Amino acid sequence: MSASPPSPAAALPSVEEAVALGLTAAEYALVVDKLGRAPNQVELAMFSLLWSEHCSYKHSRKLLRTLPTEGPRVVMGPGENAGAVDVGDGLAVAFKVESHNHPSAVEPFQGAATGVGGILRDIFAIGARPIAVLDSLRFGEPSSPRSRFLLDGAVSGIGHYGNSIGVPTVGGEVYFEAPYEQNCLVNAMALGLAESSRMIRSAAAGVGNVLVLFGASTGRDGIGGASVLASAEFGEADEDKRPTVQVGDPFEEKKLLECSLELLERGLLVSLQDLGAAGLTSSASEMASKGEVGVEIDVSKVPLREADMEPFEVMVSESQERMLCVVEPARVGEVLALCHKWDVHGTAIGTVTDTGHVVVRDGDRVVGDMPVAALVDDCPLYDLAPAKPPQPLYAAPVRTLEPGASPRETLLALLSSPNVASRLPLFQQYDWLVQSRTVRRPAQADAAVLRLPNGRAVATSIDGNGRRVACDPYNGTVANVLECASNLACVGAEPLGTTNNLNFGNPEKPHIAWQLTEAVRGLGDACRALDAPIVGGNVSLYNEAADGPIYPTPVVGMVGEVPDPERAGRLGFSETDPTRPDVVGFAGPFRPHLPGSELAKLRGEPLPDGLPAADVAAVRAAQEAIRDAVRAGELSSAHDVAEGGFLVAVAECCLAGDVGAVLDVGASDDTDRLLFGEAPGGFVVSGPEDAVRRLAERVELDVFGRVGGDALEVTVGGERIDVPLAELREAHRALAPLFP
Amino acid sequence: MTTFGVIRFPGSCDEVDALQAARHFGEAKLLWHKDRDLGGVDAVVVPGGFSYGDYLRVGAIARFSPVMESVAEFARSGGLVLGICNGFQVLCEAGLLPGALLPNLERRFICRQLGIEVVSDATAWTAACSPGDVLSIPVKHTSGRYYVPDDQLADVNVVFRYAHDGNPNGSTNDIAGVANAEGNVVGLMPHPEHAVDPLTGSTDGLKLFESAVRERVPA
Amino acid sequence: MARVRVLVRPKEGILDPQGQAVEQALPALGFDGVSNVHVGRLVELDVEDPGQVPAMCEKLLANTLIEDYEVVEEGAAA
Amino acid sequence: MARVRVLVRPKEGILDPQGQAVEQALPALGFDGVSNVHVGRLVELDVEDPGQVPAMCEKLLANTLIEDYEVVEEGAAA
Ligand SMILES: Nc1ncnc2c1ncn2[C@@H]1O[C@H](COP(=O)(O)OP(=O)(O)O)[C@@H](O)[C@H]1O
Ligand SMILES: [Mg+2]
Repeated sequence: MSASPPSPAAALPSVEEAVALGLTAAEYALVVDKLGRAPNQVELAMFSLLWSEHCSYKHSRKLLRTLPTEGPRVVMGPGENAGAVDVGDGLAVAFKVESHNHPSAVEPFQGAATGVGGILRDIFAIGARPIAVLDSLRFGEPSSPRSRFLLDGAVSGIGHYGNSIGVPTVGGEVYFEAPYEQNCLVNAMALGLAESSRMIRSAAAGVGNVLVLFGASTGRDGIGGASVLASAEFGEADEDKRPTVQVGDPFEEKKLLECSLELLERGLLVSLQDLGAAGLTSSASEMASKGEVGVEIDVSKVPLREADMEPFEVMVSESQERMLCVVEPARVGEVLALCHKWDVHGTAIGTVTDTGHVVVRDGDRVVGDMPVAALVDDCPLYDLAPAKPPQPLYAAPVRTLEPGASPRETLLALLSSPNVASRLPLFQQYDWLVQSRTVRRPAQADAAVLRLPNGRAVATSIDGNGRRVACDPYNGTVANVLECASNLACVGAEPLGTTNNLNFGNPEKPHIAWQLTEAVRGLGDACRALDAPIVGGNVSLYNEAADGPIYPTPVVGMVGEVPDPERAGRLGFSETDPTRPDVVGFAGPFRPHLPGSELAKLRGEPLPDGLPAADVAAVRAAQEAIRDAVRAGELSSAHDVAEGGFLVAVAECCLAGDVGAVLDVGASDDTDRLLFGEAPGGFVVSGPEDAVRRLAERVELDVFGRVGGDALEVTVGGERIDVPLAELREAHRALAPLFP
Repeated sequence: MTTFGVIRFPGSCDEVDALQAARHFGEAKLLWHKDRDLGGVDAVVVPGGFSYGDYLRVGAIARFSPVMESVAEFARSGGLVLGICNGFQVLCEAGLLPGALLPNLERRFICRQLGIEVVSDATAWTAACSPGDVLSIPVKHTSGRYYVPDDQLADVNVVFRYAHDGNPNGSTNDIAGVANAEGNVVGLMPHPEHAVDPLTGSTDGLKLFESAVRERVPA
Repeated sequence: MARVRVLVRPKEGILDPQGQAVEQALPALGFDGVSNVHVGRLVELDVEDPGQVPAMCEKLLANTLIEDYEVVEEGAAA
Repeated sequence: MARVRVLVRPKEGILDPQGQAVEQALPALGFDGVSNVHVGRLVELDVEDPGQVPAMCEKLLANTLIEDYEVVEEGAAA
């Protein structure tokens, strides 16, 4: 440990400055203790970032340790840049979700674009070629101009980056709820494909090896971003805290991606790491920590976009589109030559040492010297103090549907509700087909299906209704996991692994701590029950504004296996032979309830305190029955019941297939609950009568009618609802005007 | 055996898809943007994507790459050249095809499967089609609005039009693709290389690659 | 070194959807009395020989089929 | 009616990939001695009250988080 401060012994920053950078006074004291002296500016900047919530997970790490992370198909679990699962024949699919909420709230286009750029780097940092992006978005109600501005910007930004870099955006989700008005959520998930034997880790190794930085030059982007952006609550008076917005350059990243993969293919790298939050600081320290070595970096060698940057600025800059690799000295020439081939700047900026320290030099001067362990491992982890709030945290939604609406009016209102209406106006701005893998694209099926070079396919979906979780953090999170797995089941996929993004408010508040604790418990229990281990994820806390926290939003992404892509399921009804129409079945242990549902929202009802618990084992059994029937090619369509309930699901099947249906659902003592209630575990299926009846041997199932015609006709308890397809379609188009 | 060469610029996105599509009918290899040598290929595909980031103006910088100088020569001597999407934009910028591609009227990226009608089968890349055929092929672009000044419109060798009111970008006269006067150079905004497999969409795009092969082996 | 500004604008008669979008958005924000809005490109550069700039425009900076350009010298580069 | 020109350019220090691309392309075309290239947007409009233009820039024409703007009056609109 170096007891004397590195030269020059300029005035050392004060504890007040440390606090302004986001450390607590106690944390600052701990830094002094670990260093054996007060940190200088470079060191303080680096500690403040690595000890920020974003990098240290200090309020969530203990909870995350409770999650199931192991399974027979897991190739890489949490801890690396992305997790990965085995998909057979020596291939692995890597995947991870990450948030870019706060940058997107400041500048939605660039915030969302750089969010996509960041998650893609995590994928190719482990040596996988990115093959798909999914986006999970939350905004305030579209009636608000700010929400429309954020929506438009975020969607354009995601498209801009993904389309330009040649990675298809194959799925996603969007919800509109008032609590996201000030704090929008922009989460992006990516999948990548790798030969398992070629995957690379980030641990630095080999004393004397060289650190090569390659990609874009370094500017003052996002300085202080990780600590200020990720830990401060947003308020009105935040103007002066705004950091420089990071501008994404997908062209640079495309070159970086190809260059990285070719470097790996040629076996030129010892380890590889992307530069994300906290830039060089976190990538170098984490590489050193994982490899249990030291590193020495000379900031004067880092190519700069702006002259006169201070050493600490170089170390914490969040300039996009950069990677750091460890290379044996003899291969440095080849590495730089390959960088040159791709018109990517590559520069040797340091070495791997045996000191166990991160040493920062500026030419001859040592400007920072810290033990790796202090930076990476010694940040205190905090226990949460969860307490269920005594009163409701969230205001009742604004009523948009008058009481007494008929089932027909209710159906149309639900179909045009922003949370249910067709997402086509969003996803047609995304290239969903580049790379020629997309077997099921958005709106064709509940999960996207991508074929693999080994003749099989993977399915992927991302889900996370926050309102449910606001009603009941445990059961709501379980429902999100079940929904994601149900989406996979409908295309015939079995879950292989899960990723998640925990978007919550300020965990230092007991009621947020309670939401977070319960949600993580639900996430773990549900993933255990489904044998869908968690291979990675991300946590975004402090999503609060003056008017309160966001809905607690654990977003769940899964990847599943589809043995035969030819048989991947579809959600739309089809009419192949009108003389022998498909029958429509309703399957699963579905126990619908209205409180907390989309209909309850339209009616302006307050969120209930608690949701009924799902029978997870029964839902899993139903998923397996549906999956097997789809895989056997027995069904024409399968679609899980989600927001809006049974009748909305049927209408979606009609719209996707451009064909009507005639159903008689029998009598009910509570028509609204039957038609529009929500719960996990319900599936609308269609197919030849004998096939649908066979499914009834494995799962509760009612045959309600048949496919055909150009209207949805439903008889319920003697009452008839009859809506032409054109009218359903018109209602379903409700988001189109948001993209003029 | 026909050998296709598919150019790879930094920023190309659909070059591997084009390679796979071409391999249904012949051999195919990538041509690097910094190489002048076309490696003796029989036909060149200038693929989709965002060459050199498409900064400044779509296709503007790529046209000056070393490989494009050779492609221009190849085209002028009768070589078969197909420009898809960004490739079409590059060929227009390079003056190998008439006109220019402007931002979509709706100003947004649009990705959609649609019908394009074959107007002319008298080109190297449509010989296997018949006029009036409607091919199901996807488009995906932000700048696909075909434009030529009115006084040059009559001279344009139109090869494809967007069928039945499907014009996604505001192109003049629904023009989706054009050829040079000789018919050896064709450019279009839709992506035939993404319509070569029933599993991922349709197979109608194969017709273009098949045409190029047929062209080389006159019946 | 001279600082030079190149203004590139859509040729007259060519639909300019970006200009139209701006023109339509302004009244909604409370700005009236605006018309004839066009959106183009601004390229600024330091150049040793400003006499070369028109040639740069013809070759690269503008597509003269669809765009007009105007070169403005701003004096010596800072 | 006055004709007004608004020049919108990337703020100093903000990444300008377009400017970089042009700067790199020019030497390859035989134009040397060019540096400090930036690409921005040009908005031209006829406006009754030119005094309103800065407000329009703040609200719509420029993204002031990442762009600077400059308003140039061109005299009476044609
Ligand atoms: N909610 C979570 N569940 C499981 N793993 C998580 C979660 N959040 C973060 N992780 C894991 O912690 C590690 C650090 O995450 P992060 O800081 O986001 O990495 P990066 O800097 O590479 O983006 C990763 O391996 C990630 O998968
Ligand atoms: Mg990473």
